[in-house]
Amino acid sequence: MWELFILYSSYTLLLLGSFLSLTFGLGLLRFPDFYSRTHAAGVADTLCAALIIFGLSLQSGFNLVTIKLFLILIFLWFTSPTSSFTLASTAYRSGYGIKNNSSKRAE
Amino acid sequence: MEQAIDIILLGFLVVVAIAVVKQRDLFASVILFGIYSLLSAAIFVSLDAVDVAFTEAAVGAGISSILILSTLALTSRNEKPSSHSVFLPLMVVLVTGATLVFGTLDMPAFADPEAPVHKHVAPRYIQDSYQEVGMPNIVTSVLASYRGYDTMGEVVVIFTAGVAVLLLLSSVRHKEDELSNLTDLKHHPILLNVAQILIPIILLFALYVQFHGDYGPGGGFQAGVIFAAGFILYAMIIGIDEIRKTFTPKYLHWLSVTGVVLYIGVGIVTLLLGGEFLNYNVLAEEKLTGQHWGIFLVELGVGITVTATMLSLFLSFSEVRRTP
Amino acid sequence: MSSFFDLYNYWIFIFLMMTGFYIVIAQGNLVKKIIGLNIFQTSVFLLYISMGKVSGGTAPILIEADVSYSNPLPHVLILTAIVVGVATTAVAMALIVRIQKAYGTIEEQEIHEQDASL
Amino acid sequence: MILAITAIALLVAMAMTLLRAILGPSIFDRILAANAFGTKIVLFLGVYGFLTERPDFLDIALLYALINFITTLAILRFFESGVLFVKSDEESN
Repeated sequence: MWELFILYSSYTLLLLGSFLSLTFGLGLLRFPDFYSRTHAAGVADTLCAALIIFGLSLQSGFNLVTIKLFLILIFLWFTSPTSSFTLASTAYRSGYGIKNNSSKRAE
Repeated sequence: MEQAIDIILLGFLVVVAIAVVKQRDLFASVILFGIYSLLSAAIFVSLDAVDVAFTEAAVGAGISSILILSTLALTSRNEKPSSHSVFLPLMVVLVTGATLVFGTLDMPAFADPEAPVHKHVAPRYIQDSYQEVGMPNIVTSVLASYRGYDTMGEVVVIFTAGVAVLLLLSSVRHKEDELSNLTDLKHHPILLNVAQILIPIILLFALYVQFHGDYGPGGGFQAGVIFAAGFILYAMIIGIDEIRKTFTPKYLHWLSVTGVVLYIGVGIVTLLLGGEFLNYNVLAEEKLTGQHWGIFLVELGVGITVTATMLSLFLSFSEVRRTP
Repeated sequence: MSSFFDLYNYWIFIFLMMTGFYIVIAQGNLVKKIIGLNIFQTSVFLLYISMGKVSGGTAPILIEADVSYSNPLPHVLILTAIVVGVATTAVAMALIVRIQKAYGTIEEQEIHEQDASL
Repeated sequence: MILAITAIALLVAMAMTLLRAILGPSIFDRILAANAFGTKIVLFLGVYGFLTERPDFLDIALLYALINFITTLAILRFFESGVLFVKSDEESN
């Protein structure tokens, strides 16, 4: 019973993660300007990674693999938002898209 | 399923390659090339080559893009439209490609277990390496023990390439106050804090890769590149001057020589102990202990040389000043 | 049509190799040429690795279970080739920096023009 | 089955990210896409390990999670120190 519960919660987490990763891709592709794309990447990316990695670690049981998975998650949480933030900050400082950001379209 | 994933990843690779051809902005080309390297690492994993994927990951994410970027900073960002006619190269490429495709028609099918490559040498490595070398990772045993000569040659090539870059770039070095036209990123407080947490972890991970290579993917080549990547991160964020003070050119030269000498020295010691060159069995009473010692020392030599060479490559590129 | 799934990966690698080759011979910028050379090189790596693949096999790191392993030999050759590849790329880049210092450009066409006007 | 769905969803997200990296239009969009692509590859390698039942090869994913942002920072450093100027959108097409 308990094992079945773990398995199904793992599946739920993985499916939620997949959904979020699709949302993320769509946001990155369809948002009109650079800063809103940063938003899509920064927000969806961390939660998507967390959901998928929690889902995987429920499947593996507790061993070295789980520890590695959590390390991956922690490092992703460090690096991914940092680089989106630095990117947005550098773009802003260098004056990219500030004056006429509403008129810019992706395609 | 695995085949489908393989095809999709290969399709991505093709798309990126075409995009690189069409891209005129060289910075964008470098970014696309980074994605290309990421993708090829994923394909290496799907083709079971985890060690190769590890190397490609370390090299692609840590070193190669940075070297190209440093060159771009010294030259120009935009590619001028070529005045070559497109027709002739296209014809050459098409004819060569068609010849090669014709050549593949006689190749054994992809992943065929009966293919001739799998009938010779490889079965012995797979069946006997655990008894003869005592390591679960066959790639490490072949790399450091069975084909130790090859690897020694590769280490010498890397060392030579490092020397060649130094020779080419040292004569264009400028006065002390003119150095490094790139600032560090110290003024980003978030970046600085994250880097201070991550850099020790990267170095620790490099040590793990270096010494865990017997049991999982890893070894001296990968560890050396990761080590260098850690120091490069330090140089980029906290300041290149500290790295220059710690790793003076003289010290780096000594380090890279030490690695090569360590490798060859192990071979000479085995000769003196009565075995063949790089036959580690004679290094200890027990055959397998000798193998472990030999591979440990040889991989350490590889790691030291690769770290020192990669770091000196990075430093010599960042010492050149852009021409006005 | 079954032969497509037997050989498709070789054809993709040939395509990639030719893409790299095209960049090397058709485009004039030296840095771009090196990127093309790297694409060419990666396609050779992929060719070797895919020849080592055994269907139903797994990565050549021994485990308890009774499984077949992929061929480890190409992995060893390519692993070292990747690191050597980046070292030689660095030599090429150093040469490009020297060319920039000497000629003030890294476009093949302009270098030839300067050579011709000497 | 669910793992396969996750892998495919990640591949689709990777395709979208790739498209953004190729389309641009500005260099910042490309950097953003390349960085997001790295994250997706990390997750994909994790899922793929479970799919092929050898999840002990997470070291590669771990490595990417650690050093994937080095290239991003390397590019940004050029903008920060003014070696590069930002091109306007019309030029980069």
